Amino acid sequence: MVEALNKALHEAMELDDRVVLLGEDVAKTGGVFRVTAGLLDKFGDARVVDTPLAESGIVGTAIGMSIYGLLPIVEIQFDAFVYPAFDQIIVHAARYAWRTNAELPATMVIRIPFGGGVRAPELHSDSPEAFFAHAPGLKVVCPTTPSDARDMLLAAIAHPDPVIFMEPKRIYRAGRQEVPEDSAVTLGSSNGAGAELLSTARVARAGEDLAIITYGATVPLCVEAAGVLERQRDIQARVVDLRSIYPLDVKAITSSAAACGRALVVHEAPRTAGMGAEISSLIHERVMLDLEAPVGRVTGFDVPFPQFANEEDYLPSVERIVAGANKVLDF
Amino acid sequence: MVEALNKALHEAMELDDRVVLLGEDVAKTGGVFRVTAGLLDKFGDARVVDTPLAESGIVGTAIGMSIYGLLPIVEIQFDAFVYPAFDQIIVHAARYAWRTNAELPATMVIRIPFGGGVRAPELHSDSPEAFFAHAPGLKVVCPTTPSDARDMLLAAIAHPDPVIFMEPKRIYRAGRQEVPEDSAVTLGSSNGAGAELLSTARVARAGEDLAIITYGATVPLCVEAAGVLERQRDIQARVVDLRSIYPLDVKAITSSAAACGRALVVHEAPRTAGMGAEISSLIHERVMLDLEAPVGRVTGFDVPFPQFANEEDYLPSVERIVAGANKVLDF
Amino acid sequence: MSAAEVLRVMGDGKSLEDRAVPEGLGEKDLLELFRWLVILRTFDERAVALQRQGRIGTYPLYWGEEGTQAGALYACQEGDWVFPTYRQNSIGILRGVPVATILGWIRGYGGPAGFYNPRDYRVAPICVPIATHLPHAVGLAWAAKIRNDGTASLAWFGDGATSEGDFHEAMNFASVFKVATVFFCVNNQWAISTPVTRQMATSTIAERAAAYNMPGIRVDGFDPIACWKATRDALERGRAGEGPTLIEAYCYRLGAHGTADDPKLYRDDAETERWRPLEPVGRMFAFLSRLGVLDESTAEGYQQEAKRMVADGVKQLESIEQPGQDVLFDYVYSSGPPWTFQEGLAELESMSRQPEVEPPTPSPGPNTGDVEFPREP
Amino acid sequence: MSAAEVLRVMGDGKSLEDRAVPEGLGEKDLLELFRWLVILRTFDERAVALQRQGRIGTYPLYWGEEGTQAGALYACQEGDWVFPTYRQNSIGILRGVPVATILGWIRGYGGPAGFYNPRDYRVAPICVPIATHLPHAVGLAWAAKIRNDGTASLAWFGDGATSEGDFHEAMNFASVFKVATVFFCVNNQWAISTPVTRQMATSTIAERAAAYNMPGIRVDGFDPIACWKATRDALERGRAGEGPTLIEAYCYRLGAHGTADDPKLYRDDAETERWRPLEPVGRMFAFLSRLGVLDESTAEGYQQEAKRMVADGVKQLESIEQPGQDVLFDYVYSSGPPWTFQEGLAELESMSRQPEVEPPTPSPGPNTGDVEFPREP
Ligand SMILES: Cc1ncc(C[n+]2csc(CCOP(=O)(O)OP(=O)(O)O)c2C)c(N)n1
Ligand SMILES: Cc1ncc(C[n+]2csc(CCOP(=O)(O)OP(=O)(O)O)c2C)c(N)n1
Ligand SMILES: [Mg+2]
Ligand SMILES: [Mg+2]
Repeated sequence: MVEALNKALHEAMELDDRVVLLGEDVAKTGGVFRVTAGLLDKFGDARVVDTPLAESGIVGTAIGMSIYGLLPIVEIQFDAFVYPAFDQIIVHAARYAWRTNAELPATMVIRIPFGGGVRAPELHSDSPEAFFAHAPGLKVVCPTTPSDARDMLLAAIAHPDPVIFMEPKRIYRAGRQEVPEDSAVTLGSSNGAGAELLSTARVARAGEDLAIITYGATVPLCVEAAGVLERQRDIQARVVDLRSIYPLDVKAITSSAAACGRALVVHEAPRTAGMGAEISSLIHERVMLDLEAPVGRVTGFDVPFPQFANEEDYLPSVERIVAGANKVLDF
Repeated sequence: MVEALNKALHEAMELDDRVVLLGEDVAKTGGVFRVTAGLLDKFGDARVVDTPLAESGIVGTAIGMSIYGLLPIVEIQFDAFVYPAFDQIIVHAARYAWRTNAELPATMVIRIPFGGGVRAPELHSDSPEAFFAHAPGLKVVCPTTPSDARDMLLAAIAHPDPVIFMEPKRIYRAGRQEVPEDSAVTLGSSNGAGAELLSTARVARAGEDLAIITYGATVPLCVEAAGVLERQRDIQARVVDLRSIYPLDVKAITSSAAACGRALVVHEAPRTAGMGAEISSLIHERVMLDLEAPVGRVTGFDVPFPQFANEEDYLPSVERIVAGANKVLDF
Repeated sequence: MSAAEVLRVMGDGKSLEDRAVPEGLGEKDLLELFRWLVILRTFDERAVALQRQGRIGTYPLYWGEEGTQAGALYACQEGDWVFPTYRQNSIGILRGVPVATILGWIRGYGGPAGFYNPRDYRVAPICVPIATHLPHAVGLAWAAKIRNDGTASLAWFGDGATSEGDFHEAMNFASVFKVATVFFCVNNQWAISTPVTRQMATSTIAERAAAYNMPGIRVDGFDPIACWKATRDALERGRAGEGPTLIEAYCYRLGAHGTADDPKLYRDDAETERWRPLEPVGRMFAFLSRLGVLDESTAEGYQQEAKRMVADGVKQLESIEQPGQDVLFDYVYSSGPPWTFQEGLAELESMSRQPEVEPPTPSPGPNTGDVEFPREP
Repeated sequence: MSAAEVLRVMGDGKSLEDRAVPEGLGEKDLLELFRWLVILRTFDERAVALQRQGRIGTYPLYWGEEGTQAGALYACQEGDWVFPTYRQNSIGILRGVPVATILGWIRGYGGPAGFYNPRDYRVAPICVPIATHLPHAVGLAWAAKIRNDGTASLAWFGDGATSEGDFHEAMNFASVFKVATVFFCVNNQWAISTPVTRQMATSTIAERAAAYNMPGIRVDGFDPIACWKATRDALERGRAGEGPTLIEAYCYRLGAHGTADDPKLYRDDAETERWRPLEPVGRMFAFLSRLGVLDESTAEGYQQEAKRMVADGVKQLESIEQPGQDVLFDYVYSSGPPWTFQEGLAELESMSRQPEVEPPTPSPGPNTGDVEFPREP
């Protein structure tokens, strides 16, 4: 996925000289995850900028650049370090269109490598996506495959509204082979070819017995769990990779749940007021009569992400997903 | 309610000289809502402090005071101005116990007047409670009656863990008559008489046909809506005033929903990933078979709180609550 | 000039002597600048009256601070962007924003009845949360620098705002990237009830520029010409690639924090009265009269014109209908509404519409800062 | 002393000459301070080795910065609180925190295997997010001032940390309320790959103290005695009620940012090598030898003792079991677990437990900053 993201950035910066990159250690080293590698050399230090260490300042100045008419892409180094910028994101990036009769949205992409599973120190493994989904005015998306990563990043850059671009860092290095070919995404237009990627879910595995709804690093785990369910009890689970966290693809979610009659939501973030709650509510509200069982949730716990020796205890595992699925199936 | 809160602060500061008050304009003027009136004169400017205008600094220094052993109470002037302090709250206040083997929790109360309905300028009407409910390590509570306001504030001050104390500013001036008598709340002990107030719901109106679950300024509206339902269609709605937003009183919620067979959740905050989603999920997960209809939600919309001329369009009204109830009843 | 020294051009006709009008400000400019002052003053006084009549909401008056606004703006080129706070709420009218739109905003209207397109006027939306607009001003000038087009930015903010982290981060970014931003601090010595002496340990705000290797200039905030001069110099510096400047316009908040605030609770009227004679409108009139540039009847003409302008705006405001329910949803995204909005609007449209509640008639009394709080009966 | 001048006591035996040992630091103190340096150095080198062996996680080494840590801590009274970052990860062992607990933390252990009770040692938890601990240090000293008990606080932070808003807010609160906090900035000239010259427009960090009317002192960060002296003076000032002090310990980050970082990507090894001879341990040994205070065998003795201490800690660490699943829930609240925890734990206990995955063997290669990133095969 890292290569795909890097490729998308190269393409976007080539295509449109309004695109600029800001962040901590993004230029000289190409970012702590190397997503921005090579861009400084190619596009120069006016457009690829190592900023001072100040997240609110980074997002805040990016908003100013956006007002001017540039297309800033911000990298937040790690998930929990987005919190100092929370105010600028919630209060300004999210509300600039609203304050300007939609004439001057704070067009920008905020890239956030997120989630656990990489044995990182404290505060390098948070999953803050629900905070952004609850803050009106943002688009929140999360790719899972390298192909989606590239296309969605290009679509996000082309999107007029601010996009929180969640990157599941645990699968950064997965699936290198799939680096996608060029597509027809055009920058500077909301009708770019990739726009629908920013609001529609994808079926990661077909099935008619149970809908497993998830996003990010848990998608491959859910696919694996689906394999276990098939082997163990001949259940065909459909895995829905949401891609868009806000807005949710309510049609894909409810139709999958209704078609299967049973649904399970999986994510890493803490359970209470997480995306699982929203998805579960949407399903019950709309298709309860089609359900054979309440929607299940397999999520992180309502605790701080643990020190990494215990992160496997926190993270939804294939076993926990299978257990959650069995609970729904055996209701 | 203002008088009740003010009374509680007087009592707490009298009882325990570790209690200190920090905030913008809390001392000389007694706060923009007068909740801290009279405290400067009585307890002096070492304990009642007008701070510089810096929310992160206020919460951050309060954490330091708490480490020392004081009991700081912070006032955030208006809801949306808590966002600059979000990082300190999420990353430090919420995780200090976790980082110290629960030996040194960041004991403190953060008071936040919140919500709309007072015709205030932009960013003076937000409902940020779900952000805090999703951030592990905090208690989040919200009183609705003057009596609860006093008792819960005293209990919050006595509570060892950090408490986000949401004050529904729209009903600040309601119910003056009910100012409560002294109770036996003791500071500095987690077993104070009021502790259970911080985790249990209250039945604001009895009924067996529909459970309306809510908190804060919408509680009286739900009670009013229940009156309408009684008059219009002889329905007895039970109104559950949550008081505790985290943790939710799952027993009160699910038993009310199960007893009535129908439930509706009401809050002002935007819908997506709000508390309504969590409550709806909890009910479906646990007592779906007892339900005659999916749980309904009447909430704010997924938009920035509007400019105040249109705030009545945003806020759940009695009419919208009744309509939401009818939808659940007529399912 | 030491950090504590204050740049001043206009005397007060008594102990403070007049200085030479700085180069670049001809007679026409002086008159135009005065005309701007009059427009701002007229708007401000009318807005207070409208608030008292319950026709607009809580209003953050700026009586006395007209010079910090007009002086600084007059120094800008048309293409320069300015970033106002609630205290510079009507600065836009000097760049062509309709008076009715500003009044609409204060009346609590959203959508085009209360907001404008900032690009049309190079005036950012009025910023309510303290200091958060400062990084925007920096980002804008930084972008202009990347594009090498000579656009500068100017942001107003208060003494209280300097305590926020965003002030620091903005000042730091601006100085590291040497962008053409003017940080225009209106030190009116009060942040609601908190005096500037409790806000910081330095005796001036200007000296804080040292932390950013940035010039810090102190001017008399009641002197529009001094404000112009400092801003003009700062903009030139910025455009020459020499980076940002911090200007401290030292003055005094002569009015309440807003129409809901009662300063008697926290400060002495006598102190306010000592500062009042220095207010810019009367003082500039006297100064220009001493120079022989302005006479009573010209000033009167300006006033009539300003009154008409504001009166027309008020009339226009009254002709504007309260925005419909769709205003909640219409402008949140520029990329088209998500399905959640369609459902929300449908829910709303099935309700009987609540008529707009008029802003409550304010009663003097308990201090409620930003909000005209509905009183219990 | 000008802001750019650097306080230094120890020479380098070549061009930098020795100065007089400051008053208050007797021979016993000098030896003890040196002993502390040796302990820190020993821990640091052992930790790097443990990381290379995959026995602990990513480790933020501090090789060369021992003087900024030991010197400052030695100036504190036992009751003073110190606030470390990840870079001062093992400072606690000089106050009695078990070596195994520090190593446990770096191994990714939570609960008592990785955390301690700060009150027992007046050492705050190791702070990972940049600059966020600075207001805590201020609040602590402020509380002590309210209680009038003479406790001071000291916080370490890096050059990069000065860019964060929390740095500014903490400095401002400290100066407004005149609290006894020492802001000890270790200017090692790098924030991961970003040089201090891109972090700020001033040429020193010390001069930024002016914005808070606070003294800003520059010391040689490779000189533990200078660090001691500046800190001791600052603490005395603070205790005398004269407020906070900013100390800039000017040095250089001789090692990588952490064990996952490859500085070759962004800086020239030759520069690093120019600074290396100034590192504190060898330099203090030579200095004390020149003074006749320390000889080879005493130093050797310290080293043996430190090695034993660390080795014992490692042994203890190896005897500690990985925390059980309950560690996720056990310490989040001190008021008893909410029902959500009981349900979570029950869910977890019904699973077969995953054995701990060993930290991956690090491969030199792409720069991954804070994280030892699992490589694809
Ligand atoms: C982040 C934030 N915190 C608090 C407030 C509430 N508030 C509004 S104005 C004000 C005082 C501002 O003082 P100053 O910066 O000096 O500007 P002035 O009002 O004097 O123009 C405060 C605290 C706010 N608007 N934003
Ligand atoms: C709020 C926050 N943002 C980003 C990071 C990631 N990060 C860890 S260390 C570091 C550089 C810190 O540099 P400096 O303050 O100079 O301290 P040093 O590492 O040199 O000791 C960064 C950016 C973080 N830990 N916290
Ligand atoms: Mg002010
Ligand atoms: Mg550094």
